[in-house]
Amino acid sequence: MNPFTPSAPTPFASAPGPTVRAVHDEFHGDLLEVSMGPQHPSTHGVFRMVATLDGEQLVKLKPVFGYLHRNHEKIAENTTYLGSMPYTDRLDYLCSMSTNWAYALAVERLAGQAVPERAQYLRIIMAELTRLVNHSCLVGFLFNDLGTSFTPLLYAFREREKIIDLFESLSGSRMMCNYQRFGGCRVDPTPEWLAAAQQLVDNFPRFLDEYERMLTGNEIMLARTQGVGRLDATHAINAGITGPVLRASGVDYDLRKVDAYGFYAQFDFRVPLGAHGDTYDRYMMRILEMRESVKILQQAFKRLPAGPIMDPKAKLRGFRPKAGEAYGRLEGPKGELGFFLISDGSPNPYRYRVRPPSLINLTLLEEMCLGHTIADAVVILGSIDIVLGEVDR
Amino acid sequence: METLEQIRARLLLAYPAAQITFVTNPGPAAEHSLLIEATHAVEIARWLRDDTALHLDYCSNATGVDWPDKTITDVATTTEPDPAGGPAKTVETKTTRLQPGYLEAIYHLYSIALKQGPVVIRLRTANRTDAVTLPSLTPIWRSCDFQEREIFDLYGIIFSGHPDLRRLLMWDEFKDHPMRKDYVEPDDYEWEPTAHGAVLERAKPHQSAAAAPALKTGGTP
Amino acid sequence: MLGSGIINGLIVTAKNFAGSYHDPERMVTVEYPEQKTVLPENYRNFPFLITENATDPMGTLRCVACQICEKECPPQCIIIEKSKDKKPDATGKLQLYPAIFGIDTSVCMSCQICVEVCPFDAIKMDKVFEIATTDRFQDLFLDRERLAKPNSYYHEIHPVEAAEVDGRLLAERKAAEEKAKVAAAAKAAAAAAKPVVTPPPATP
Amino acid sequence: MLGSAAAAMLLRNLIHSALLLILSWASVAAFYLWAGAEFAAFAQILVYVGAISMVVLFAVLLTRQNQVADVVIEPASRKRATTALTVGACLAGILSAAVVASRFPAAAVTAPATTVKLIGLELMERHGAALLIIGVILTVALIGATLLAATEAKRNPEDAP
Amino acid sequence: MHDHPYAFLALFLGVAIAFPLIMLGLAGLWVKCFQPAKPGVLKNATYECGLEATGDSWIQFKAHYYLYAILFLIFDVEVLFLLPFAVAFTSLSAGPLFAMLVFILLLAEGLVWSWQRGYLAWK
Amino acid sequence: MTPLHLCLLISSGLFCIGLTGALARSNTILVLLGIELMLNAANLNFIAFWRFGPAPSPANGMIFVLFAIAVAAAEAAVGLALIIAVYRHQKNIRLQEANTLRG
Amino acid sequence: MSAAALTDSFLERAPLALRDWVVNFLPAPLQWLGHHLITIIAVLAVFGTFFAFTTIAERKLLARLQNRLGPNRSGLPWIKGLTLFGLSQPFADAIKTLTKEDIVPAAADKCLHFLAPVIVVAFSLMTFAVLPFGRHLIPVELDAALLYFFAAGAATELAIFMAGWSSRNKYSLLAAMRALAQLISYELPLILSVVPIVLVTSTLSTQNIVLAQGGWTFGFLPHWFVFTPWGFPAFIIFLVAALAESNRSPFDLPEAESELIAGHLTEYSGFKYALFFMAEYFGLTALSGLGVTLFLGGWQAPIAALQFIPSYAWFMLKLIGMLVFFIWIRGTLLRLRIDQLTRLAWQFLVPLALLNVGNAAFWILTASWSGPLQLIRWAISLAIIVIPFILLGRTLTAGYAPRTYRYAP
Amino acid sequence: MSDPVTSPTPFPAAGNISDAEREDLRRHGILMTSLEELHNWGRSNSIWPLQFGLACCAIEMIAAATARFDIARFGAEIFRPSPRQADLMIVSGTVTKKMAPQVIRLWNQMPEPKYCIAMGACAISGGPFKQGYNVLKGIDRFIPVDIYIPGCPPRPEALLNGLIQLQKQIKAEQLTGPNAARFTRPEEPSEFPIPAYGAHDLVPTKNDALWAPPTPEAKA
Ligand code: SF4
Ligand code: SF4
Ligand code: SF4
Repeated sequence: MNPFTPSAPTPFASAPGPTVRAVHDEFHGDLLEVSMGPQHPSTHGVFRMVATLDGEQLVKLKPVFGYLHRNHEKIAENTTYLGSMPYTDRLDYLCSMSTNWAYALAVERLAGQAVPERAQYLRIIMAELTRLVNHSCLVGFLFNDLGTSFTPLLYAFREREKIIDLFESLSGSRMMCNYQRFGGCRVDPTPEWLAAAQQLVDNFPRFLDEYERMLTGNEIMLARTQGVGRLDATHAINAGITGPVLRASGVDYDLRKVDAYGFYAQFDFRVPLGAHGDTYDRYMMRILEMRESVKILQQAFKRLPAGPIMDPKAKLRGFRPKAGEAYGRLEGPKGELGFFLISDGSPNPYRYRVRPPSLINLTLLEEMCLGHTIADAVVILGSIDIVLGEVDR
Repeated sequence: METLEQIRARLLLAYPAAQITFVTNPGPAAEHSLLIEATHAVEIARWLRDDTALHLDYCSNATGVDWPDKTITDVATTTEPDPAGGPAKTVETKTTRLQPGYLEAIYHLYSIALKQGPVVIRLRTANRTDAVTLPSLTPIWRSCDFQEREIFDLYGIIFSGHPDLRRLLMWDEFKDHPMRKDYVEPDDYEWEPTAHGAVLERAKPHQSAAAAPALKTGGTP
Repeated sequence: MLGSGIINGLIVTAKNFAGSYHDPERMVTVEYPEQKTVLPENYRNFPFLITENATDPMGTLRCVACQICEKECPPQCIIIEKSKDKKPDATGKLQLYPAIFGIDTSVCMSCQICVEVCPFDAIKMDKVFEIATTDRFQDLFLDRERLAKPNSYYHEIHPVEAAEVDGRLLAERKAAEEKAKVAAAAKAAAAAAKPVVTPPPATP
Repeated sequence: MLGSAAAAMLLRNLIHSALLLILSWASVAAFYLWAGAEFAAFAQILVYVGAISMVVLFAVLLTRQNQVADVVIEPASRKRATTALTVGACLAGILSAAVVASRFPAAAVTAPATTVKLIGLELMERHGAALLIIGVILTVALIGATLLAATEAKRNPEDAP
Repeated sequence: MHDHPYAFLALFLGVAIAFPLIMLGLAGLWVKCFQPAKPGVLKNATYECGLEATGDSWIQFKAHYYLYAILFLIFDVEVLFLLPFAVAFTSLSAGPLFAMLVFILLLAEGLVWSWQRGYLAWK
Repeated sequence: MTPLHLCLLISSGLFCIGLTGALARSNTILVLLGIELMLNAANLNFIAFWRFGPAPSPANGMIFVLFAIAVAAAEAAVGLALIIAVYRHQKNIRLQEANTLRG
Repeated sequence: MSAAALTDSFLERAPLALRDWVVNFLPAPLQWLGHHLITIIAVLAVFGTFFAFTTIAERKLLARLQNRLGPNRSGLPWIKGLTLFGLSQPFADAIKTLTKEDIVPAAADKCLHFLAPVIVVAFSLMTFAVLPFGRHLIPVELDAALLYFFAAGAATELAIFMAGWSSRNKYSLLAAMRALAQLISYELPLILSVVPIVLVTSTLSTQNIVLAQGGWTFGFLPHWFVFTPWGFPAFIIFLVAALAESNRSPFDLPEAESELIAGHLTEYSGFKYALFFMAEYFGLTALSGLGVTLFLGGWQAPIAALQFIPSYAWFMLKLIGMLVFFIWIRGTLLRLRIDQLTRLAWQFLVPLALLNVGNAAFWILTASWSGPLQLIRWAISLAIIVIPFILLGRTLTAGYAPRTYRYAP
Repeated sequence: MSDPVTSPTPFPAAGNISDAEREDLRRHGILMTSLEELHNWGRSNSIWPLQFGLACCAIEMIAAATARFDIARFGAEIFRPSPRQADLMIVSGTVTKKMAPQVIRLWNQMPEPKYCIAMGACAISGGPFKQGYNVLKGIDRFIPVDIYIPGCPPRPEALLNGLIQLQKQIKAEQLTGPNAARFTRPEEPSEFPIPAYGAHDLVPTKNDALWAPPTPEAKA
């Protein structure tokens, strides 16, 4: 089902500037301009929202970016292609594996580099494990924003540690895996590693069940999230929102299906879709996607072929793709993660651009928050799932 | 999906006055693009979005690129008949000309409705100094909002028609556009024990005293 | 009914509470300074330089100051200055050695690229992470002396990898010796002079 | 009690005034306690400190805009203040003189043993009608006050942010 | 001085107030002896997430729950009558019981009324 | 002086302060609070006569105080609601200007 | 009293005897003063320590809920290698906060900023005065003790308002308003939940209420009010309201971290902050104590055979049980929004509490029913409360339900 | 302490007490030292960090608070969101120039005694991002740092290790005497100037009173 109808009115054709929703008002008071962030317990880093409040209600909300602008693109344009790989770890520091892959994907497109089958499978395994990490952490953080005293977050991190341990024993670092290379992967996992990973994946639904039992049916949770931060499909598409946030609004768009990059076409998994586009749907999208990821992982472990993990023609040093440009994108845990590269034939990319899902998913933050209370704004932000390393780069 | 040439043809039918150039991409990815002249950009973009066959309802990526001025050396070979009557001499005249630089905004368009794409369109400014205005595509695709602000911030392209064109990443008092190729970074490398290469150049003035102790720790065995 | 979801939540937390006393799956705390998690073989923190011989670390650095790692290091945190003279390396070839080799660990991003690009297996990743300090300038710039660690240490922290590397080096050395022998024989046959420089034995 | 009441009436800062008044109400309660009227004392605290104070604070916070311009300096209001002061002082003099001058029949030496139960019985058995009237008054007050406070205000255009 | 029935409460209040004061005094003493207070313009500036505080927070506040405050006030008074009634309940005759019933119903009606009008819903 | 005298003196003092405040201040909230103070003074008298007066009835004074408190509460609720209603139209809580109020 | 009471009488009276013994050393005219002062200081000392251990217990229990260990290595100064399981942690915190610099923001209302923590501690302490800790241990017996308790409790939220408003910080101001909203919403259900007990016991005195809960059916079914069809709902309402009154999760809106930084505490540092912290725990303990007194039989032993354990020990045990429950709640639940908070109070708790008053009245009026009528009495009584509970619960959660999801074709 | 030459070391190294210091100790008397010890014990066991994360390192900081590593064992799990109640600022992540004034302001708003840990390469020196135009090359250019924890990111254990070192440092602090701790000395500043946003860079780019690169003599 596609919500888009060709004759749909142009959303935000007029200036989508500051919109002050007419707040139903009994005692209108002075407006209070409150800054949430950059140092704030629930802006997930150094994000800042300038909220204008009427009582507890938001009448205006302006995001302010750049507090973590680390000049990633500029640095990458002064570094070799390989040298940027560890930097991509630090873009979305919760899911370095899929960011690595997105970059590798773009470079491989740029250079016309092939990737062996086993490496493709390994990439899918890593990406889906990363999705588990990201989504479980996100859900934990979301509940923190909802006001639990860390318990769900800590349970989530307990599970995350297990996956992180896997990453560490494979790639050497807990968070900054630096695992993908142009034309393959860096390390081949041992059979013990694969067995451990498989066991973890098999146990993961148990954790999810417990988690859902604890929180999904909780009345407070339902009341806090259902109907909060509605986002309708037309606006979401127009604002370039991607990933679980888009699918929560009911749009069937998952790059794993659409682009079928890697070997995703060979996997059997479903794409969950929401109907209301509210915070609860966004939360449930994550939970359901984790369940689907588990399915993908189990298939991948079963079918993982033997073979090399690097294309023999791949070059580590002295890598100079031909002049040209390429845009590579994949379905990151947060949405469409793209890399746009222009090569002029030199060892450094001429233009290196990251299409950050976190930043673009924030486009409609204000519209989603208006009319809600300040407490909801925090939750809505949490449900969008941003990571500042990627927002500001 | 239609090829880019077909799209271009249809576009030219719809907007005969518009200048639409086909830009080839020589790399293996072969993602070609359409260069669209600024005056018609908004209409063309709206057409691309609303056209039922294309339905490019989703602008994934908007980015800026800086192409600085280039000196291009043309070698013209002329054959001059030798006045002395000998064999005609080929004379190579080298003329250097300045190819003016420009700033470019590139948009990657996809269709979520029809699950197709990408169509890449690019807009170019006249130069890099004073004529850096391009029409904003935010009214067409809201997703360009932050991205165009970012391009404005980092490249200095002014998007006319953008609802809220402010710096996105740097502070408002900041004067430069740091992603341009000729941007000079602030000199704050006071201490750099491992300076070399490009860093060394910048760190040199500060190095003489500071880095010495670190370097001294080497020594021969 | 209203409240059932809340009671479910309470049951889950109660289970976890009870589990934290008897279930190692749930009680995952590692009491750090006393207990330590076993670092996996692949763990990496900062690079170190391999010396063949623990007694003469500076004399037996494997590094030949080719400066590849310096160039490839993404944040440019390695500094190398070539020596003026040459020393024989593990395979017996006369090589340059680094007169200055420094890594600024306050910049290093532990990316392991230097290790990957080094053609001589001279630089490897260390596992030490308890290096908090009060003095950034004195303690965090590691010079040659502090970077050099014997091969035996490498075997200790990365046994599998080190064995593989040593095997490869041994093969290479054998091949080199063979070649040298052939060359020497050829030379001897030709001139019958000039002694062969024997390499220092590598510490296992 | 008197001091805080007087200060409350004098202070410029409305919040301070309100808080001081709460203090003076609390001390009235203490006075009741001294007099042995336990139930009345706690009732006083509960209603005045716990509830009326809330409404007052809300009212102050909802209408803060003019608090700075609450003028005593303006000639008109200064005149008023002086008149009020004289009236108050005169009345105070007259009343205290009257009190001092009057003789009362001998007071009961011990406090009447009043338990809550007794109050309840008295209240219900003898003042049932009064109770009902109070009930009506309260309900009417409730409805009236909510209606008053909740009537839709016309939003002035310049209020828009 | 003699033992007044409520002297205990007065004393308790005194001690209860003195207790935090003494603790704060101790803290002040420590500051005086060992740890000079170092106030400063920057340090004593109002906190606002690390930014410079802008605007005044003492504004005219909009509170939807003013209606709740009124409700609360009225019901608080009701409780005031309810409590003595409750205490006397077991020894009351039917008439007063009926009076109280009417009293409570009257007020409950007020609650229902405001509920119906939507005043209890936060908008 | 008997305790009764003392009580009455205090209550008359309170009453006068309330009166002065109610008359002197131009802020309607304060006027209302002044009136509350006067009510309190009256309550004080109830208690005083109940406790120290002749031939006390066991609970009468107290019950009167209860009633008075109830009435005071109702008065405060309505009064403050009125002030707020006026304020909303007028953006002003000063007494003098309140009479210029129309719808 | 049973035979066991003979053995316990000494333990029961020991604290009183100790006090009287000390007071004897004072000159006669001052004895009453000493008598009171010793009581007060004893209350302060006991609950001061209790506070300290509550904080560490909370940290450890929360840690365990979250599969952690919690503070466990504070030990003691001067002695190395001792950890004491981290039990000395609160004292370390106390020393630290006592010696921390005290910052008063330049813009703040200095006077109120100073007064707020003092008042909040003072009044949360005051509520202890009427709690019967044991058979003979009650600081002061008041005829209107319950009313006193609520009156004293009302002042604490006022202090929170003062703290928030005087800080002149935006987050604090929002917190102050929330504190007011919370007070006006939950004071009422709290009091109303108690009225049934007053109806049944015909007294406002806490000690008498506890006495009314004495006795057992068959020697092991205690006559606590929580085991009656009107007492249990009242207890639940009381619990919810108590959580809200003491600003505990899920009602900790005034210091909602994820929205308002630290709410009204944002600008408090050093010991003033600790005072607020202390007051929160005092308030929580006092309310738990009241809950124990009213519903859980106060200091009464749960089983007749266990009466030999002194009554104050039972009180403390039940108190600890209540606190553990509160900590458990805190470790599990998420925070309500301010509108939901007021809605829960006014559209759910208040009507339910009012109905419950009627329920109790019914219970009294049918006290004479027995035999099969007794069962009918239970059934009616339960119906009076359960049906509205379900109906009101429906309206409260109308529109909220777990959903099922579809997948892309 | 950022300048190893001019400022005295913050605490005497253990087992390295000079005669003057010993004399000092005697003058203090046993009471003073035990007070000191009590004070230091309290503070070192109750370090409440500011809840404040900048970048990737912050995730590891959070991880240090989670079940696996449990910073609570040291009494340091009370992450306070308001600087007014915090004792320790863990600068965990990249300090950009846009963020630097905020970090410094937060530091200023913390009450004494306060400590600062620079966690990760970025906080120490700008780390991998030091070539960026918007990245501050070390937070110690503006505020004094007590402990540096290198790594990118440092493992949670490394943070715990840093915390233990900080505890040791606190335990060695003195209240009086020539080596008295920073917070006891009236002349030591407790707040630091906040740079302004300039047209190209922060103005000034560093706090000259606080930070100077090492000079050749420092090594000798
Ligand atoms: S690990 Fe990476 S950053 Fe560190 S020295 Fe090696 S190449 Fe450079
Ligand atoms: S470490 Fe390796 S790459 Fe680096 S200079 Fe030495 S030999 Fe060359
Ligand atoms: S040091 Fe490394 S991990 Fe830490 S913030 Fe910087 S880049 Fe991220």
